[in-house]
Amino acid sequence: MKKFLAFALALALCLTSVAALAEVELTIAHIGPTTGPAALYGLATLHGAEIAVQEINEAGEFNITLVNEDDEHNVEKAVNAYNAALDAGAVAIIGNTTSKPCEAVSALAVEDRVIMITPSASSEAVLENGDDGYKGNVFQVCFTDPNQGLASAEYIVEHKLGEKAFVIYNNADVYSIGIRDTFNAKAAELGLEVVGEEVFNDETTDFTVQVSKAQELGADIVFLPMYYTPASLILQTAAAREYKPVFFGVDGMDGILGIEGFDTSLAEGVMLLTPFVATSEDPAVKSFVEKYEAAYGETPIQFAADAYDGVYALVAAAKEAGITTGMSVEEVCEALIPAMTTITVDGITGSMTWDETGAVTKTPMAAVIENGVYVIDAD
Amino acid sequence: MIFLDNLVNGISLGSIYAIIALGYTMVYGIAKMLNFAHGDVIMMGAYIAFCALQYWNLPPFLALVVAMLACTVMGVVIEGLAYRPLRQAASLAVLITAIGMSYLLQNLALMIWGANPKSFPSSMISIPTISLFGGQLKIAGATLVTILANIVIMVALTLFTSKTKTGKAMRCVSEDRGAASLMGINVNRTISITFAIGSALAAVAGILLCSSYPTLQPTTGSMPGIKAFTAAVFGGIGSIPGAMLGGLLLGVIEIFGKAYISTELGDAIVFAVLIIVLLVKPAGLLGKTVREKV
Amino acid sequence: MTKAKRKRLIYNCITFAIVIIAFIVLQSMIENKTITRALKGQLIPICCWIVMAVSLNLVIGISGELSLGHAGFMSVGAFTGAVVSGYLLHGLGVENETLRLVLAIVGGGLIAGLAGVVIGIPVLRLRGDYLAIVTLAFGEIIRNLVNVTYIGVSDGALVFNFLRKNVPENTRMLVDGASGAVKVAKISTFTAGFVLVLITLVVVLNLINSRSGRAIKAIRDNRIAAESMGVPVTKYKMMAFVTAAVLAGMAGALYGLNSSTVVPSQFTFNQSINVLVFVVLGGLGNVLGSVISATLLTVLPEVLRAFADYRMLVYAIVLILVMIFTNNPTIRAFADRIFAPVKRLFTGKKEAEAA
Amino acid sequence: MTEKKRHSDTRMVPVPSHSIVPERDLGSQPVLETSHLGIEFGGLKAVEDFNLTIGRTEIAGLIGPNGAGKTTVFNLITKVYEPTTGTVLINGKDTHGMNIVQASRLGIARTFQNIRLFGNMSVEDNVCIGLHNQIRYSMMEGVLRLPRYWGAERKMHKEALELLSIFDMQDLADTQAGSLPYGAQRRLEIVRALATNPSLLLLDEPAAGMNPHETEELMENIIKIRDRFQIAIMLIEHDMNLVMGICEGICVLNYGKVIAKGTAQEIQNNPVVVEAYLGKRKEGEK
Repeated sequence: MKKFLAFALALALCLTSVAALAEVELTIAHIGPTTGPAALYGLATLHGAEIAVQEINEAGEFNITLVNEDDEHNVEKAVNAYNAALDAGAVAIIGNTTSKPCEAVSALAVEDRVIMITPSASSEAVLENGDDGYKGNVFQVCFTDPNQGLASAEYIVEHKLGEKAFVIYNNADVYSIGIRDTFNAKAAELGLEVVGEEVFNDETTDFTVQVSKAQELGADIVFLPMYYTPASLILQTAAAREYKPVFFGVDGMDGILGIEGFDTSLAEGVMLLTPFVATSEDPAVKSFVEKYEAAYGETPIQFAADAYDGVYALVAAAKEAGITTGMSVEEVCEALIPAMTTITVDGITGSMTWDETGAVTKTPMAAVIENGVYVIDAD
Repeated sequence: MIFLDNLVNGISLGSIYAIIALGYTMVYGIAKMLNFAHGDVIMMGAYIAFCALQYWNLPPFLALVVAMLACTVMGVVIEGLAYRPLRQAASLAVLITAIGMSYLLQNLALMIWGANPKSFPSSMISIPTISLFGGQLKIAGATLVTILANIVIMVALTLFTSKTKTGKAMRCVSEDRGAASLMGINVNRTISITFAIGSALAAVAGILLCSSYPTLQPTTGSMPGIKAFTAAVFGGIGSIPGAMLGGLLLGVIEIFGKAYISTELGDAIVFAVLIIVLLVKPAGLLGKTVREKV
Repeated sequence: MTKAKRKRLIYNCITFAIVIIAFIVLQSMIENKTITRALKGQLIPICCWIVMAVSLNLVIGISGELSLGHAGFMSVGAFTGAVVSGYLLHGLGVENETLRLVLAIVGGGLIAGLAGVVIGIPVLRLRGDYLAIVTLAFGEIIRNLVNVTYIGVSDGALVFNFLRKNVPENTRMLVDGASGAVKVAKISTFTAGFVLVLITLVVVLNLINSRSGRAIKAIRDNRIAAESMGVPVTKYKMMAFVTAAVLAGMAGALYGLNSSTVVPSQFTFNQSINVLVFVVLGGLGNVLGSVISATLLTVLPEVLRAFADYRMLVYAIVLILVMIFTNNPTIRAFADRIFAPVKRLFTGKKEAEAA
Repeated sequence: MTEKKRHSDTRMVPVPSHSIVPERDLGSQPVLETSHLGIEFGGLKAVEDFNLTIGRTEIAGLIGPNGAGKTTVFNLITKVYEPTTGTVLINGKDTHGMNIVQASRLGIARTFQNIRLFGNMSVEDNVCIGLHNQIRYSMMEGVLRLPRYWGAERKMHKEALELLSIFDMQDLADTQAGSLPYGAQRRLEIVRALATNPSLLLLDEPAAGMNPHETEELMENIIKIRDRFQIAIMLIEHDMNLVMGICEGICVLNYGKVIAKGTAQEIQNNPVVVEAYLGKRKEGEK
């Protein structure tokens, strides 16, 4: 086995050096909702990927053509988008941005042998292959939902942020449900009392019932496993009701400070676990944020960062596997699968490695919002 | 106390539904069409107010005026371009056109303002939260303004339709369009005025909606639009007091359903109550049952 | 045979011929591998949308009732289909995919039909816009209920609950609340879709041109007159409504089993409206029109992928313009004048042939 | 058309002084008996104390000024409205609590003042709807095109053409009903009603909008229909030539009340009727 690995490595190095002479031409597709109600996430991942592609192309060695296919956050359209992407000659896919479309597309990709690196589809079903283990050709840049739930519960207990927790989650969103499930389980294990929970759905704008329940039960920590749009509404509702517990969010909460018109003072003291902070002093992050702001006129959210890292991971694996111009989709996929599990990528969302299941290992950072900016909690 | 709290929230939500429902009901009463795009006019109104506050730094009152003016123009233009050519057409054709208009407005908003949600500035309504019963009951400023605005609009509309010449003309057209036109009432103009008023109200509704629930997206108007439409039917479509009653009841039922039964089934409860009411009173709570002439 | 009957026969033959020829061409393209992936991937959804449009046309065009909740029945069918197929596989160990697909489609149709009966009894007492709003409400209620429905297989038995926490630990979930049907085995085939379209066409066309269809149309044209002739209104309205629900349920099952995941939010009010647009643009009561418009309007957005950002905008404008152009008397008269020479060309030719 | 079933109930009809039933029908069960029939719309008595008996083969007329409540009487008999007071017996059966469909099954059929055809359907299909209560097959037999479908449809086609031939309309069978000329639409309504095989046919202003020649033809046809099918016909009409020419009994309604009943001659000479139509004569006028 060792011998084989060494051989493969030598071969890869050999191929890489050949490739260095002539640029490797690659067509990759981004699939995500660039229109429709989830467009903001799809556009973020698209823009993040575009910046990465631009940088890589400028650096030479690779010449990547990025194709974008819109899935409208709809399962049927996602399958269409995937087929259109392959028709357009894509050999690898950055996507899908959201979980459900990604589940549908990855079920096809595993049969067609197409490598997928999803920036932000975090449900476990994305990686699982029916009931028989894992797909193996699908890799996540973001954490899986259970990891976030675990980490959040651990962090809260460890730092004694509160004693009575209340959970508000979106019961129409696998992302939200997944985190909530493991959070509750871990909280019970660690002895953190969850005094109650309430749900909402994608169309909910009125959170008075949910917030007043939490207030009534005297919860001192409110866990919000959700994206930042509903979270902003919850913060505003709580402020209007003069309810001030610790609000603890997850990576989806990132971006809350970027909402145009949002009174950032409402988010004061909100904590969240996130692998990416746009205000970080890290030079790589800084450069990414600058480029992003220059190109699209807005501060990147974590989705964009995940997609940016996703493209870099793909390229790193491609280098590792020695991908050349003109390889078929299946060849690229079979070559990249082993490569993905051997590489380590130091991206703007942390240092990442992948296992055979496709799940990522990276360290989340806890950030707290102070004076309208994220501050990394030192420990 | 939690009961009172829910009641206040319900009335607040219901007041917003009521104002939106007024727009639906007036247009239905006079033009006999379901203006599905009404919810999206609300969204446009909110976006314009947002721009006025955030980009042009206008004071809240001027922002309101600008939004109302813009929506009025928009309503009249939509009516003139898309609905007037279909005055004689089957109601289904008009309904589909209205749906097309709804898509159009949403996508226009997406192009102009992008998909990222905006947070509606709280500076629009800068009345602080009031505490009652020693802080046990807290009423947000936006809630108070919403309820007050609802009452003012209601009274003003009732006076308008019963006292003014234009208002009376509107009632005539809603009773019998043919007869009204024979009596020398300009039907097209009356319908335009109805759209103008309905759209101006939509701007107010949009601002109130986004003051209470400050997320602003191209789809912001859809769900409240459908709920308010339900409220209008609930109260008896075509009836102004019916819209008011339907809206308030719907808001209260929604909040109580969520608070005491299940947040998951909140919407299902609202719609189930609607169905039960329509089965008992097929023309809605305050609607007139029209006997079919044989 | 009378002229009207001959005309009807020709119309029906053309409808079936178009569908069958399209199937043969596409099938041979699949075998020759000359078909693009994008088109191939859309074949089954197109079949589903055709069935949806034709069945909704039965309610709107033939029965004359505006229903805004048709996607609700599709949803019921999709989740029932996923449960039937999943239970057969995980509970009873049935490996045969065709058998599972057929049973799932039948099951989807049955349960959707049942929902149609339950909904139809109260709804069909109402008229016009009220009926529209209540069907809309039912569509939303169905979606809300599916959001809290948990169905799974535990030790070979079917588990059903409205609360996730009451579902036993070792359950293989089939429908997981708002997460929808999860890890569905994809067993839908284009041939099944084609057969379903044929069944739908046979059922709807034969129904329209039979005693029951005549009664349904009579009620649409004039309810009071039909009642005075002794036509029981509720019975025939129910017949149209429930038949449409069954067909929508079958389409839903096929649709659901075509993807590894199905979520309740796929079957919203907007989806009902989409199908309504197919029906209206295809022509009320025109079955062939529904087939064509459902196909074109499903394919069109995919063809327009290049204009992704403006796609919906263009769609909206086209929708409005089409409605105005086809329904405004002045514009129509103008168009007729313009096309009169063309028309004369055709009619003149026909007359010449007849002579 | 099958021969009319004779009702086994052949009890003698008591002959009230105001009966307009012709003598030949006195021995058999009347098709229609109303007693004290009345309806209020929000306090307004649209019809009050309406008593009428119609014999098996009678042609009866219901006349009166506009707004007298004539159509309302038809609507009460056919159960479009539920009466506030009184009863309606059709072929001896009380229609209390019945709906339009149930009443129609007792053997009444009608036409409408403002024509109510199935406008988007062919003339033949309009007639077939009337035949539906006699020629049946289930939805499944229709969808699967089983033998009964073909047999029943063939029979319906034949009978429909035969009925249309009464008014010489068999050539119009394929025409869309809504595109027929006005007079033809009125005639089609009669054929359609006749197709239900009624024992009482109610015609609401059958001659409205017809020219004198057409009216003449209509009169002949009404008598022809009665003779051929042996049914009772009750009609509302403003054309006095028609009413006086063919009606054996006439009932005059004004302000919802019956003001006179009798033969054509009796009605013509009744001062109350003349007053209702022409207003009170002033002194000195002839």
